[in-house]
Amino acid sequence: MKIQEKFTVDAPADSVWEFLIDPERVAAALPGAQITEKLDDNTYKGGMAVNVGPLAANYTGTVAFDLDEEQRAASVRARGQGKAGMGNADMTMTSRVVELGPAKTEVTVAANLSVTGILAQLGRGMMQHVSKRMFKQFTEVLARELAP
Amino acid sequence: MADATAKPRTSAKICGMGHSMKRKEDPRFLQGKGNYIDDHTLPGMLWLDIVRSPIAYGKIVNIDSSKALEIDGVLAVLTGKDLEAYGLHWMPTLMSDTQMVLPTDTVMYQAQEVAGVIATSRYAAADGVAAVEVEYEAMTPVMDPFKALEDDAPVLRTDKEGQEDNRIWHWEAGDKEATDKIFDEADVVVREKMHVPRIHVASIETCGCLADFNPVEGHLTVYMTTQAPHAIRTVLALVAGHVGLSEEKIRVVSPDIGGGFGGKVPVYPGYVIAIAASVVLGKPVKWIEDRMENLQADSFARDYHMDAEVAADAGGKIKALRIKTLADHGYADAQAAPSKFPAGLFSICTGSYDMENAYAEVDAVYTNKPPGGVAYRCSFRVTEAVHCLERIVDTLAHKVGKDPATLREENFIPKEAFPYHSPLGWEYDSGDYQAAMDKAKEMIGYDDLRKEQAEKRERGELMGIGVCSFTEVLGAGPSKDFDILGIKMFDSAEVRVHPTGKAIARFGTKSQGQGHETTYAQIIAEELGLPAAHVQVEEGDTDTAPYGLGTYASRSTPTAGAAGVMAARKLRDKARKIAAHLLEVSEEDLDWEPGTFSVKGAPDKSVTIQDCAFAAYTNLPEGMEPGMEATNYYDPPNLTFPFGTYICVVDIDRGTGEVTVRRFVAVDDCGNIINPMIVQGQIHGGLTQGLGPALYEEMTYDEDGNNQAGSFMDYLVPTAVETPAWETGHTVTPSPHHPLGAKGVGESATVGAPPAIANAVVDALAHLGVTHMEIPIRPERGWGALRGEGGEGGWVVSVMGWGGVRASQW
Amino acid sequence: MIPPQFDYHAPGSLEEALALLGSLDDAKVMSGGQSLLPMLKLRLASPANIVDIGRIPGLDSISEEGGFLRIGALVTETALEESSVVADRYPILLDTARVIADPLVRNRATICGNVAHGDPANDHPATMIALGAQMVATGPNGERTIGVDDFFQGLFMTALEPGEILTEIRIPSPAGAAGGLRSDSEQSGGAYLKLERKVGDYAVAGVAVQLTLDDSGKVTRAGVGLTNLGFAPIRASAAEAALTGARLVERGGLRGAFSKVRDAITRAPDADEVIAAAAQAAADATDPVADRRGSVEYKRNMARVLTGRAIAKALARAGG
Amino acid sequence: MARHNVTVTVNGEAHSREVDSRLLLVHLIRDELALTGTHIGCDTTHCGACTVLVDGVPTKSCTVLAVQADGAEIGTVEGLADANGMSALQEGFMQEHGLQCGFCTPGMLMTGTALLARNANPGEAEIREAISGNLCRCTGYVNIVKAVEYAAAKMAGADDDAPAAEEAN
Repeated sequence: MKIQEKFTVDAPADSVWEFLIDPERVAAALPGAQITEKLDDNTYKGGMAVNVGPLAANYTGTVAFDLDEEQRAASVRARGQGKAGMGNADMTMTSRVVELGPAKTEVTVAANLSVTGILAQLGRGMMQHVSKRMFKQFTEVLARELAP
Repeated sequence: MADATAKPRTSAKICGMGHSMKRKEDPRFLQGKGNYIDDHTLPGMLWLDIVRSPIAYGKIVNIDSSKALEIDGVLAVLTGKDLEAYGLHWMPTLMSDTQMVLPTDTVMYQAQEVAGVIATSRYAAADGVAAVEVEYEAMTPVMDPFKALEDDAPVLRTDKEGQEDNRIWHWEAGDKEATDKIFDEADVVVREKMHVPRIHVASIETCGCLADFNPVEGHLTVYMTTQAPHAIRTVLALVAGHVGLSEEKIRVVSPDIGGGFGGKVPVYPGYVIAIAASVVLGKPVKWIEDRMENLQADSFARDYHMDAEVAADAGGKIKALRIKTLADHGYADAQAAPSKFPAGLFSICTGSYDMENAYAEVDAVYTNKPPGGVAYRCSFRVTEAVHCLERIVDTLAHKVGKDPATLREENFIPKEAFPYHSPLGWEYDSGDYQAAMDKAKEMIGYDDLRKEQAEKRERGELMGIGVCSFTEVLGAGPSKDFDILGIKMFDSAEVRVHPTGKAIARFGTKSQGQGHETTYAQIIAEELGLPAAHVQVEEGDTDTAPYGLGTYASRSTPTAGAAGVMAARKLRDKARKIAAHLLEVSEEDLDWEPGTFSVKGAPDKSVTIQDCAFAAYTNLPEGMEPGMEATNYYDPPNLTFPFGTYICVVDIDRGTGEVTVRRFVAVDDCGNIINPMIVQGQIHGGLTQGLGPALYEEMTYDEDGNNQAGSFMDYLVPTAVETPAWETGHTVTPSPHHPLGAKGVGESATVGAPPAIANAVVDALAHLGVTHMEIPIRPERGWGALRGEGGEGGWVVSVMGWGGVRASQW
Repeated sequence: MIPPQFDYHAPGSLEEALALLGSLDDAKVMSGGQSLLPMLKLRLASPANIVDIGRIPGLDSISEEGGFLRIGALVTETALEESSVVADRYPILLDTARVIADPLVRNRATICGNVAHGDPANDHPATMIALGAQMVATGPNGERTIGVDDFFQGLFMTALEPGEILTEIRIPSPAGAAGGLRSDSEQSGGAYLKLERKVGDYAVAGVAVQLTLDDSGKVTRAGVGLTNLGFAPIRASAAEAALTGARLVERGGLRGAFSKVRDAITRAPDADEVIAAAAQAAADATDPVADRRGSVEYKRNMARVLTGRAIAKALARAGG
Repeated sequence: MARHNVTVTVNGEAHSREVDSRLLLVHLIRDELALTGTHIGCDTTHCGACTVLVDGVPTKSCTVLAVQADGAEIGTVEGLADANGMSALQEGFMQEHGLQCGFCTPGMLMTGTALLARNANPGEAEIREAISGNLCRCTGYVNIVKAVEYAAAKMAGADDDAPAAEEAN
């Protein structure tokens, strides 16, 4: 499943970039996500709880960052394993930060999400809705946090 | 020899061939007294439930059973490593490929068995499954069979020595050079690419077993949902012989089966895990699949990607056929096909038409899908062959501007040409294709429908008429060609008449709803003149039934049915000797009317078959072996070739693309008919299982290997509302080589219905430039075709190719 | 498929139920259980407690009073189908109930459960949107009424608080008294249309339309709700706006006697254009995802096709 | 995990069991009461093989908890025949060949029995709609429809017979 989004934030490019490469802040902006342990400079252990009504899916796994400071491009690979045979989730997300003005920044995100298991079997449509929604929430938090 | 159109030879009391005898098995099924696998329990019985892979391809990093084992009632968790210790972690498929029972390091498809949890109840076992933690390192699965053949595709079966790519085998039939030459010189060539999609038998009962190993005697009894108990026992002995389970210590019992359709022929890992668990724990272990396991892990059917071409003259006379096929077998070639026929009987693809030459080839590949594929209500790839031919013949008719029925009639093999030798090597036993076509056209009112269609088209309404004139090949088969794992595909019957004139007949086949208890009794009644009500039929217990290869591919009547006839005839011959003895005449002086020997010219001097049976135990002629029992192992001299013409009328909703089957007439010719009621029922069921893949059913996967039709939410089995009121008729062209002139019927309708329906939909849209629709024809596909209607500039949207919608110039 | 462990509670009164919801951790309300139990069996949900409201007396009534059709929490789809007041005056509800799952499921499934589940694939939400229904939630602090537009908040998400139970749905009675919901001055009619892959399936697309016309044939109120075409059940506001105020049928001074001269009533000259515009507006309001039920493009188009047909059917029922 | 005392009357006979909260009604019937005529086919309320009557209402027993049925009258396929033999509907299935493998048959019979109880003379479309929650893979439904029609006709005939018999007196 591919997700492509582009949005602008009323904040300087530097602060947007700092936000995007800070695992703790990114996790805080994603409902259900948490970082539990730092493995090395670029790799963290974490968890993701997705709750949709009565439906609950919990993933634990690792997040690895690969940063290109010069291009302001961050590549994140998150791999999680679901509890109780729920299957796996594997996301590669590349975000790019482009300065549009002193307090105007464009962020483009291309994500490739691969989910396996029962959720992907029964709820492919639902997953698309949920990931779109989560992405929207993330950008809202980002905009709010960085708002002048 | 009875003829269904003629009066039955036997009285209603005897109820031999041609009587619509009510089924002997019905009272127990109607009163909740059937005995299906999940109805079995044994003292101390444990439950197996299976941990399955959520991913399609990847390495197993770790299996942690500790939390599962803490659950009250969970006794053990079996993994591939545990089975490896016994050398039981791999098993052969019926097609001489190999597959894992449980993996030791790699999973190859979603829902693959990963570990078995043994517990004291269904509920505890399910909790145990949820508590086993398996860590995987996922790899990118190969889901597209075409990509599986590309150079950069990973080699999936690294376990197989010498396997350097994902090819399994290449098969071909016919004279390629001669066929190509005809194509080069032909007036007209038409071509369609088509996919007969991956589907599932979806019998309402899932699979399961109850394995009961007696550690004291070293004896194993397995009650299991199998269509082929004897073959399964042999396979089990081959798999587990080295741990002491030799064939005489294994008893396989196939109880009442809630639908098989080919899906209950293979050995699934669950059976083997249950057996292993019973052996390890020394207790009976039951395993019953749930529906999602059944749909996601058990053998699929079909999945043939075909590129078909027909060469013809300008008038539409077919000259040659050429088909190139890619077969997606998933992780392993687990077909249940005869050994020498890796592509099954696909070479029946020249069908009902007389042509000069043909060439067909099939390449089989591995992908990360469950292994298969089974002959789902189909005599080994006949469905694929018939769909391909019957669809492209319509394309030809369209191209040369002929009515599809007319084009078929002009190409039929004439009835005087039988026995007919097809270009791909079959000897068709008998046929009268025009008779079936005439009857179907008359029943449905073909000419009036064409007028109605023309009027509706004027008004912009979409109505289509689809024709299919198929020829099947059944009854595998003659031992010179047909075997499974080396075992010849004969079948068997054993008939014993008791002193009081009642009989038991045992067969090597296994009914799954076909009504063998009734039809076999009628066969014995026909031959011996005993009332069918007095003939008890038994199948499915390897300790009592004679060895046979089982029930699938419509082979029961052609093989075991024939064996029953031959065994009964042996008894009749013996009875004649006894009758001569009792009546004190010579055998030549006796007349036989079903049930009675009488003295020629003195009909009041007679004895009944029951008298003879009593005498066989009480008053024998000198030197005669006592008893009234005979066995026959029947090796058919040829296959049988049933045929028929189906005509279907559909209406299409212009706005949504929804297809409604308004009428469907099926005229079948399956030779002489044993029980017309049962034959009609078989056709109704087969038609519905043809309707499913034509309009609704398909097993698909996303790019990550997730099954997208893994429950009845998405695997769309037709209900009574979608299913039309089938109309059936028949013609009778007896098989010259079957002792009853019967041909077998269980599968014709599954084979013939999909192209009839697809042809009707294409016919409804043909004026818009549509030449082909992939099945299942979901509303969106029809709508996609409609969308381009009226498009200016010569472009219309056609639904073609392998599943896709593409714009094509018309 | 075996549900995970949970504790089952069967309160005998609403008070008891609310007290249980207040005191138990991770409790889920169950009425017919036809959505919840399959989720449990698939182990997609695993609440620690289930509070079965099925034994609470007084919640199974369906009645028309106080200007509302009032549907209690335990009214089953079958009861709705068998209700004469529904058949006579709310045919859109009958349309909806009849296409939900299958008759056996409908014997246990409840309308309130269908709505409270918050699944945009469920059929009643769109109809409730078209009808402008009100949801009565009962919680520890008593009853509150939530308008349908505030009720559905997303996939499986509603305005119900964890301690609340959807105890009643109130549907405003259409103007007028009898049959085709007409009065001297107004008449109304509605329809629900659903495209499904086969009987019992969730909708590829579903459209509910409820129209009220004045005696000049002008639409005074239009409700258009959409099923399974987005993250939540959708109100197609632009479609409603396109219909509202439009004169769709010619009346010709037939006040008070519509039923007798129905044949004389004709579609207004530009009605087809208005309907087409409304149908397109409904399609534009959708936000579907591609899945086995169809592509985004197909689903949008089906929203359009079904909206057009539902409007026509609603008009016919309104006596137009 | 809570356990509950459940009493159900099945085919006229009362049974009490202590069950877990999560025990499904179909497992109470099959595993605890050993009435195995009721089957399990799909687990997701699609196939109807598990259909029983709960207080006369046809219900998919795989999607009802046993505790929910506490106090209910339950009818299963085992209760359809009586001392006079099979019911008109069971007879209809036999006469019209409305079953093949027999696995869906108990569910079909229970749905059909309930249909005939509320509609003595259903038309073909009504029958097809009524059984649309019961999947059959063998018969193609044609003969199931005929079986219900057979039963309806027979039951109507039986009613007709009754006054005729009185007249004869």
